Order: sequence, then structure tokens, then C-alpha cells
Amino acid sequence: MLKYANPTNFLALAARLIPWLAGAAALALAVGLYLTFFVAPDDYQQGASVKIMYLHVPAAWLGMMCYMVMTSAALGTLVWRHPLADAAQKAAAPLGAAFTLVCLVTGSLWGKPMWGTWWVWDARLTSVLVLFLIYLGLIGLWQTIEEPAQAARAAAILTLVGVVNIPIIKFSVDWWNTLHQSASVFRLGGPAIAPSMLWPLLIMALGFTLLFFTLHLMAIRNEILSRRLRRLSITAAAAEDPEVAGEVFS
Amino acid sequence: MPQTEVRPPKTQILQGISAKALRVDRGGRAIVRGVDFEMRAGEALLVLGRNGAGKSTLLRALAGFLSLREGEVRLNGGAAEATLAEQAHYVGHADGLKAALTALDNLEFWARMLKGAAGAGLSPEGALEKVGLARVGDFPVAYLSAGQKRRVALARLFVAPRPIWLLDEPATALDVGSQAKFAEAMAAHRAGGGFILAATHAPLGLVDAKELRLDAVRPREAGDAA
Amino acid sequence: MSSPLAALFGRELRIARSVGGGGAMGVVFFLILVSLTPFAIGPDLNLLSRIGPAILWIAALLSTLLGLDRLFQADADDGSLDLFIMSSTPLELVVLTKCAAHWTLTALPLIAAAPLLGLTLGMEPAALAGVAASLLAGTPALTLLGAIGAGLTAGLRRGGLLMAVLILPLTTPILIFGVASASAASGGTVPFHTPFLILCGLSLMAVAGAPFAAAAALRAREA
Amino acid sequence: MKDYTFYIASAYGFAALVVVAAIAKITLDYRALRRKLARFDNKEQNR
Repeated sequence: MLKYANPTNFLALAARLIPWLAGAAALALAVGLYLTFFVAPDDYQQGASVKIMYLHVPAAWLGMMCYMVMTSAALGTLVWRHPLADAAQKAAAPLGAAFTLVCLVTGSLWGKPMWGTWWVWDARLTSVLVLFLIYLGLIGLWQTIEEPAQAARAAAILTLVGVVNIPIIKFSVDWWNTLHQSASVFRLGGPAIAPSMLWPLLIMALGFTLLFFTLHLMAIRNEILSRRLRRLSITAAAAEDPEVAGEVFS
Repeated sequence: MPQTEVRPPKTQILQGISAKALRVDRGGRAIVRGVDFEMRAGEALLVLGRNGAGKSTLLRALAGFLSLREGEVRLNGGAAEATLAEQAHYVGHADGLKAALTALDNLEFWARMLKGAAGAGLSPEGALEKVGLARVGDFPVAYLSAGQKRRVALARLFVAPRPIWLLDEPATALDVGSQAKFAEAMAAHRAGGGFILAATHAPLGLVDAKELRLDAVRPREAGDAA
Repeated sequence: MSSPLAALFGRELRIARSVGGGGAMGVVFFLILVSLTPFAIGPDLNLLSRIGPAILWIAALLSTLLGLDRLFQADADDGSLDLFIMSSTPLELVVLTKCAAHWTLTALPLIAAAPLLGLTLGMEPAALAGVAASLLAGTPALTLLGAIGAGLTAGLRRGGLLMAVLILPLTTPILIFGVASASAASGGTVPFHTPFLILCGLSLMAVAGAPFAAAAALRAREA
Repeated sequence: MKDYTFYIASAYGFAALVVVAAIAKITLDYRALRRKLARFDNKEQNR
């Protein structure tokens, strides 16, 4: 695995992988959408509005999964000080924020017909909102510190502190209030929803995951190139110094 | 040959500066006291003295950042009721550059912000060419070295022509080549009727410049202006 | 606007965009403050919707002020402030332009976000419109008063908190009439336009007076 | 059963909007970076 760890090899690998990943993501999403709209039955209570679940739940999973990817990249930064881990970390934060935002908005749009209000301070939506705020904080941190390696270490520490706190947040928010239907998919007794509804959900989740990895690879590639641009610009600016000193102020 | 600047009308050209018994306090203490000097167009004044003698304080007072406790500065000629500060450039320890912007953006901004009555100066590209930084014009200033930042700050003198140059240790962070060339630019400014007041340790290569020793100034004793 | 001020306005926007993601930090702080209140008060939407305007206004007040302590700090550190003082453009107009740039970057997104966040507090549309209108009228005064504080504390080490302590008491009238007009929008004895016009008056007063106070504060620094 | 098409449409619309925005931003950044890097390519091969 280490062979791909150096940025140049990674760029070559990414260039090959990205088209395949993008294709797979598009295919999975297409199948998922088809199943959602043409095959899956409506819910006896919620009617067609249950179709928003196929968007809302995968987005929530992706928001969480993205944080896990960021945490492992953070370990990569702190333990092996590897530039690729820095790039993976920085690339994941905006994507995580995007997925949690989709989760929040679709949750609100799903909640309106079901609970009558745009937003309800229930346990799971609130935890996702806090996760969204953590993502925004991380993005703010990345933008404020200019020097890439230093920013990566700072973000890594904040990510790890976050990952320790997320279960605590989850528990305290649950304690604070619970209105949301209990976790119907991962109930201890296995999924409670009908298989005809479960399949579209899993395929949509697969589509989202593939989409995430495609975008993540592309964002890592951007990050590597922008660090290279920064390095080249600095050396080019420095190169200007010695030999042209003679011609100044002429 | 530097681009010839547009000549302001005769009456507006600054003929001279005269300072009488200047006193500047900081932190309740008289840092600079009893300072007098006379300058005519084309002259240079070297403000000398050990660290803490008040060189920077005097220049900052002339630039209008600090108020004069006693004494006054009179301008002879120059734009109607324009203060000394509005006809002067000040190059201090800080370069006045925004690290996030490129050198060209910074100079473009200061050209419009400090545009005096004396018409337009060099273009930002021309000014950067003059300080030998033409090729790094579009890099963010954050990527430049201290010496390069210093030269971008000095380029400010050329984008908005103002008769008086207040220079506080202009030669710091400049390599020998740049210092020699900057001396030539100062000579050109003086030839065009400009004034230079420089606080410095390093020799600036100014030809027949007057000297104003600050640590020689004792309370109640007129500074030696000649 | 004469070209130096237009150049300054453009520069402020460019700097904000390239470093620290523009005014986004202020809006995120506003979002966090509003989200935290229900954790303290509880998830009961009826209660939250009644005090919604107050929550949004206090959050807007704090995020506008705390974003302002850096208004002159960066220029003081890199020497730009000295050159502003030397430019032929009066310092008062420079201060006004910097406040306008800061207001565009921080307050405008905040005013756009306020109604959305009001939804999470269960507020109904009339109250949301009231909050947005009152913020639009009140935030200029907040920014300009904050600029005075920023002028006083530019260059001081612990400027940020001190600035808030100095200026917050002065913003009480803006808060009172701001929340009053926001609440009046969703019915109630007081008609909407009464507190709203007073709020506009406060802002106009700030536009007229604050630049002189802030410029005097900057000149008095005698760095 | 009430008609929820508005909510479903806006949910999927918003999700599509975010996905397209993410893709657009990443590809535009990529192109801009390649353009800026081209300036250094002649002087320096990618090490």
C-alpha cells in the first residue's frame, strides 16, 4: 500500500480510479432512484413521503462515515505525518458538511408532512445538527491556518477530540429528548422495515458511498496539486532574489 | 530612464520645510526635545542617534502619527493647506502589505489610496520593474522574502509621487545591490526637487546630506541644524 | 464614491474572501448560538417560538460585535493604518468604508440566515419577516458602534473581549427596539413600524456619529 | 393520502443541487490548479 503513498503515484492511481468510481456511483444511484420511485411501495401511514427516507438516511450514514474517514486520516497525519493523510482529511471535511446538510434539510422536508413543523428538536436530528457544526468548525480551521502541515495537525487534533465527544453528544441529546422513531433499520433484532423497502435504501446508500469516494479522491487530488502549486510559487519567488538584485531601481 | 512625472504648477512645488523647537512626548516622557532643522527642495536630512534616541519618534511625529507637544513645522510652498503628511511618504518597519494579496494588488491599492495632487506616478508594473520584482508581481506577498517585501514597500514611493520621503531604516533587509540602487533612486528624487528625511544606522550613500544628531540634543539646547 | 474608497472596499472584500472564508465565520457563530439555546431551554417549540426573536437578536448582536475586534487590528499590525492616516482621504470615510465592507460580509449573510434559523425555533412566517427586517435596520448600528470599540482596542493585546465589554452596554437601545419590532411583527399591542422606525433612527445616528468617534479613537492610539 | 410531491421534489431537488455544486466546485478547482501549474511545468518536471 505504501507504494501509492507518495503523492505522484497517488495522482496516477487516482487518474485511473476516478472514472470507474464515478461510473459505479452513477449506476448505483440510477438503480436506487429507479427502485425508489417505481418499485418501493408507499408507507401505509406516511404515504409517498417515505420516499424522502431513501435520501435522508443514506445522507446521515454518509455524514457519520465521512467523519470516520476523517478520523483515520487524522491518525495518519499525527502518527505518520503523511501529506496524503493531510490531504484526505482536508478533502473530507466539506463533503461531510455537505452530506450532513442534505440530511438535515431532507429531514426537515420529511418532518413537515409527518410532524407538521419544519424542524423538531428531537434526538437524532439534533445530533446531526451538532455534527454539522463540528464540520463547519473544522472547515473554518482549515481556512484560517495558511501553512498546510500545521493546519493538518491542528485539524487532526480537533477531529480526534470530536470523535471522542460524538458518542457523548449522542447520549446526552438522547437523554435530553427523544421524539424521533427508534432506529428502525439497525434494531437489535435486525431490520424491521420490509425487504422491498430495505433494498432501495441499501442501494441508495451504496450509490452515496461510491459518490463520496469519487469526490473524495478528486478533492485529494486537488489538495495535492494546490500544495505543489504553493511550493513551486514560493521557490519561484525565492529564485527571483539573488541574480536580479543588480538590476533593481535602475 | 525613469518615466518623467507630470510637473505640478510652479506655486504648488514644495520649496522648503522648517521645524522649530520640536518636542514629542511618548508615555509622558519627552523623547525628542528642542529639535530644529531647515530643508530646501532637493536636500536630504539624515537623522542619526543610538537606538532609543527618538529617530523613529521624530519621523512618526512628522508623518502625523504622533502629536507635537511643542514647536511647529512650517511648509514653504506645496499644495494649498495640505499637511506635511499628505505630501509625504512614510516607509517604516512595517511594510503595509496584505500578505493574502499579490504585490501588484497591494501597489494598485496604495496608488489609488495615496494619490496626491502631484499627478499619477509609475504604474504598479513599472514600480515593480524599478525594484527588480517584475516577475513576482502576481505571487501573494506571503510567498515573498523579507527583502522582497521591503522592496515592494519601497515601490510604493514610485506609484504615488509625493515630494517628502520619510524613511525609517529603509536599508534593513535589503541586499547590497538593492541598497546601491536605492541610493540612486533617492538621488533622482532629490534631483526632481524632492526631500528625504531618513533615520538610519547603515550608510545610505546620500551625497552631501545634512545630519541631525538626536542624542546630542540636550534639554534647552538648540539642535545643531547645519 | 471616490476611487480610493472604492479601492478600499474592493480590497476588504478580496482579503476576506481569501483568508478565513469571508464573513462565514460570523454566520457560523450565529448558527451555533441559536442552536445552543434550545439545549438550555428545552425542545418545547411553543416556548421557543415565543422567545425566538430574542434568541435571534442576542445571537446577531454577539456575532456582529465579536467579529469586529479584528476590524482595525490587521491594518494596525501591518502598517496600513499609518498610511490611511497619511492619505488625503479622511480617516472617517476610511472607517465608514471598512464598516460597510464588514457589514456586507458579516451582517448580510446573517440577515439571510436568521429566518431559516427561526424555523428551527418554530417561529411562524410573520415573525421571521419581522426579525429579518429588524436585523436589516439594526445591524448597521451594531457594526458602527462596534467599530468605535475596535478603534479603541486596536493594538491592545486582549482587545476582543474588552471591546465587547465596552460596546455591549451601548447597544442596549438597539437590542430593545430590535426585539420589540421583531415581536411586534407577529401581532401584539405595539404596531410594527413604531419600534422599527426608532431602530432606523438609531442606525442613522450611528452612521452619522460613529465614524468620527472611531477615527478619533484610532488617531488617539499614538502607537 | 395527502399529496406530498412538493416535499419529495424539494428534498430530491436540494440533494441534487448539493451534489452538483460539490462536483462543479471540485472540477473547477481542478482545472484552475492545472492551469496555474502549467506555468511551472516547463521549468520543472513533476518530481
